[in-house]
Amino acid sequence: MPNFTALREDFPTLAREVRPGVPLTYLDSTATAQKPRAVLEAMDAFYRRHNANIHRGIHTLAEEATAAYEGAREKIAAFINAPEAAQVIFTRNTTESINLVAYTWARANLKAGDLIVLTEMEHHSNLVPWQMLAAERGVELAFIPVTAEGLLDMAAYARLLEREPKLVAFTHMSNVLGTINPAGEMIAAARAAGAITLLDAAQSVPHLPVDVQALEVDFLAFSAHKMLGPTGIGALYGRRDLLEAMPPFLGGGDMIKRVDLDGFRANDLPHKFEAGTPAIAEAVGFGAAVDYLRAVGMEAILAHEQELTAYALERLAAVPGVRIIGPRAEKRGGVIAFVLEGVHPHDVAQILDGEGVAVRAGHHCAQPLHLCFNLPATTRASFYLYNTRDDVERLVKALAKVKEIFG
Amino acid sequence: MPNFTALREDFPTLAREVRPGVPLTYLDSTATAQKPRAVLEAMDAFYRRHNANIHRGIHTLAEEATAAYEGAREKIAAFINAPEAAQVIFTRNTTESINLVAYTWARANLKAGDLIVLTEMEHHSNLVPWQMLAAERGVELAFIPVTAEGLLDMAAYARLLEREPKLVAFTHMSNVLGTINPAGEMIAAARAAGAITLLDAAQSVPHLPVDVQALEVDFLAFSAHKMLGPTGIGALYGRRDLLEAMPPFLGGGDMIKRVDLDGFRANDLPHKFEAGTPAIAEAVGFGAAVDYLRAVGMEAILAHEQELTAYALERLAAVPGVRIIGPRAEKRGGVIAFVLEGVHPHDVAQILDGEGVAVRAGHHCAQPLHLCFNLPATTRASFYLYNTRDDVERLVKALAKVKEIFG
Amino acid sequence: MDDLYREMIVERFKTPLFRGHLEPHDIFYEDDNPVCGDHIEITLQLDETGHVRAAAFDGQGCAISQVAADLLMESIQGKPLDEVRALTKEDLLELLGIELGPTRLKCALLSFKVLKAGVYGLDKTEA
Amino acid sequence: MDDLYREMIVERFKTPLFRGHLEPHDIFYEDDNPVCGDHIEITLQLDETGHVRAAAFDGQGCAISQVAADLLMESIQGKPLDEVRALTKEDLLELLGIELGPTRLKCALLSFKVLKAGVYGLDKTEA
Ligand SMILES: Cc1ncc(COP(=O)(O)O)c(C=O)c1O
Ligand SMILES: Cc1ncc(COP(=O)(O)O)c(C=O)c1O
Repeated sequence: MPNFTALREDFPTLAREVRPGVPLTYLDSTATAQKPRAVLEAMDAFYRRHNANIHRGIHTLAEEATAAYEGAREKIAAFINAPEAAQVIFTRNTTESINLVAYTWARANLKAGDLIVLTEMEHHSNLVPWQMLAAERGVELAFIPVTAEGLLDMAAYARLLEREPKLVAFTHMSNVLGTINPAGEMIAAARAAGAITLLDAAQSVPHLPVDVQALEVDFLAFSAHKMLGPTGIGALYGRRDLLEAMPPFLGGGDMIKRVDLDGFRANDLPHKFEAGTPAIAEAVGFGAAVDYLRAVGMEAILAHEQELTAYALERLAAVPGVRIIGPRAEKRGGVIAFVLEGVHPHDVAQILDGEGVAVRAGHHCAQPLHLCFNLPATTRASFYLYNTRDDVERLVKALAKVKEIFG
Repeated sequence: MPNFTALREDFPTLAREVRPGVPLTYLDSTATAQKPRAVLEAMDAFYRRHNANIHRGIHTLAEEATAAYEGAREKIAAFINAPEAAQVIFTRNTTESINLVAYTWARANLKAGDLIVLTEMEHHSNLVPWQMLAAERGVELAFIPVTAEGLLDMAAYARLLEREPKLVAFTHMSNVLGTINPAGEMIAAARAAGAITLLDAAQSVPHLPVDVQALEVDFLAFSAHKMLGPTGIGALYGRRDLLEAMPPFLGGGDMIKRVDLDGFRANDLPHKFEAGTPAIAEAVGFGAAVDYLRAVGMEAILAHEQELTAYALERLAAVPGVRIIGPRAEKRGGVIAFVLEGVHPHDVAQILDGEGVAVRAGHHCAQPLHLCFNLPATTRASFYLYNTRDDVERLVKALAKVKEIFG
Repeated sequence: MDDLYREMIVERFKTPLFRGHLEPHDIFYEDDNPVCGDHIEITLQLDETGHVRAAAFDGQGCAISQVAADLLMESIQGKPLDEVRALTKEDLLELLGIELGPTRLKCALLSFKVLKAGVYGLDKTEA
Repeated sequence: MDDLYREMIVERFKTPLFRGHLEPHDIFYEDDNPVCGDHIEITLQLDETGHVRAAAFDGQGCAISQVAADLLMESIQGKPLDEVRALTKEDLLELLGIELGPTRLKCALLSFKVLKAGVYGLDKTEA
């Protein structure tokens, strides 16, 4: 088992004081993760030594930059066990990855009346692109309901599959409930019903082992910034035959093989979907983040977070007036959304911040889910590999302060 | 006049040796610029102290990160003299900025038979998105021809305007010929003809003063990485009324005001066009790059580059067998594309690299322009504020070596 | 934090002075901040000379949004409408007397937005 | 650099040994690298036993692409087609005897791609 307390030293931000005398307790990794020195140094070294535009460059820096960029792609492909690096497309973030599929695969393959199955627990990123498509094309959206415990209603899912949806797109792990959905099972069922599958892995790839071949998923979307990497880069994994058949998304440099005034011929994968100068240094940082996570081990990270979550659920449940939403510990990752009776989540978050405890308050880009639970907002604490029981204690202590103030 | 030789010290890469004993002569800034320490340090400091996701965060880091991100937008807006920061949308690069307009404004406003005027000197980024639109919608594309000298044929442009195009989109400065097009004049003429205008400012914003209000341009696209900033971020400036009337582009978090399962309401500018977690640290770096450029002064940078270009044109013209394409010094920025008789540009670039001189060889993402000049490829040397006459001398000396080898 | 949740604010949140719904009223407006579910409605009664005779707010949300509304209602009692229209964000923030980050600023200013819409809306019906 | 443009390469570029177009021929194929305009065509003559009797390339482009083609044609003279089909990229790079970055690799391998397409194309017409 890695020493999770010791690895805190690798994260400069965690050593900071929010204000003089008040150390930071960072419980907002679901929004974005802190970065280890190794990631920052990889990007800095890239800019200081190898910075150049990639592809087709003959000079030394251009070749080094290309090798660094494509090397990062290979690392990321290996991390999710993609058959080939060319099946990993670099995007800005999970959101762009999903929109890419909506603009290309979906617009080329879906027509009015076709059904897309989503869930009630989707992040807006895996909801709004499909709403836009529905409004434009008359595609129908249907939603797997969320139970009171915060799980997907599998019987309802089975009934939806009988309607032969063309696409089933859902989150691997909810960024509010923490629920880890049974992705393998759900994908197999979707495939059996003839549907293409897209997994929003923004919260799973950072926190648990994800193997696209074992899952047999068609598309998988995730973001570097949630997995110790930089902002400005994310990835879309796709099945090769689907990616090859899809029309290109953005047009421009690098995504073409040949252009004349009359038209163009699209490039091979993955370049076909990477128009213009990509996030080169960010890819290097993304690769370094994956190296870091691999070295610690995803199984170990998951175990650490689940242990911590179980502990936190227990400690929070003991605070009078706290109501936690989402399933019991075994079914969730390190995300805990809750409400404190009589105090608005904004006020909770603000007072916690006064104690150095960084949490989110709001609908966490999952407004429909909050509507299901009839809550306009929740306060959310979330964990990553660098969090410890001390952080949980500081959260509980700060909540006592909230109760004291609001008495 | 700033001391351009002294400011080389600010750029760590410029001090590097390509291989032992061979210092780097970087003449590829048109592809991407080197970064000053101030930019790298701004991003590093952000990650080490303030890293958090932005918008709607209540905790200290989230508020600091939001202020840093929005502060960068203000700097960039001021740099191009945009009336309001909200008119500057962050994108990945120039290419995405142009595609954004093609997917939203153009698809909402253009129909089969409508005319778009481009030029023969466009970068693929300002060509392929319109070809995709043409193929999808039956919009027609027409091209302002390039003269043998490498200038736009203004008489032909006037004739094209008589056909009442809906959009005129062109590059402010060619990345091959170096030609600085008379943008103000061309935009005024387009407006008089009732067309919307888009300026590809990928090469102009980095190298000369650009004022969107003076130009009265409707859309302006540029990339941070070409102006001392990081990869992974670019910008689109747009006229407020146009941006407001445009449908959103990517759907997801942050670009919405309210979402339920049935639909969403788009957010205000600029957030409407920024779905998902944006390139936050990159925005901070972009802001620092703009600070650096302002401190040196864009007038001074332009003067320095034009002086250097005039010198280089003279020195290169004296090398037997060199043929330079593009206009005379007064009409161009710091880009010189050439061919050397009897030696393929790839071989030229490769031998120059052996001497530490980094140039590009190929069609520089402007294949149609190369077809006009009946050249499959050229070698391109390009300058930025940190280049000096010494760099030109090293280029000329390395070309002598090429001739020696190919005898 | 202690700054933000000064006793006054928490007290005022627990026992607001101008919470309610005036019936009849001359001005009504409501709006919300969908992000956090804050909701504010205001009702105003005017006298013959166009002064605010009575003002009340109702709604739910965080302490900042509710207390800001309460303080705002207090501050306009007896004021001529012109003066209410001339109120600035800064006036409201001064009433609160605390420093706010951008997210909380939206909470604080919700009642201000609602009041402004209300008093300018009246203009329209008058015209 | 000096490595890359060893005398042999430049000499061979200037005076190729297998440049030409065979007429008649049993195999013909051509392709190009649009990025840099390199173009290669090859023509092969076979004997009755399916061995390469004569091979020639034509085209234009950078020294690396042209010399690679020339060396490749040389190397297959007299070889049975099966052996030509079994050629690997590594074989060609060994002939060149230089280290290449990814961009130049494409130049070097153009003739290899053309040759492979040609000899496998023949299969199709036979079948
Ligand atoms: C004139 C011009 N337009 C567009 C681009 C594309 O820029 P980016 O690759 O940053 O999207 C470039 C850069 O190569 C350029 O020079
Ligand atoms: C489940 C889920 N999906 C999608 C996203 C969107 O990620 P990004 O903002 O990086 O595009 C998030 C992040 O907030 C998330 O938690």
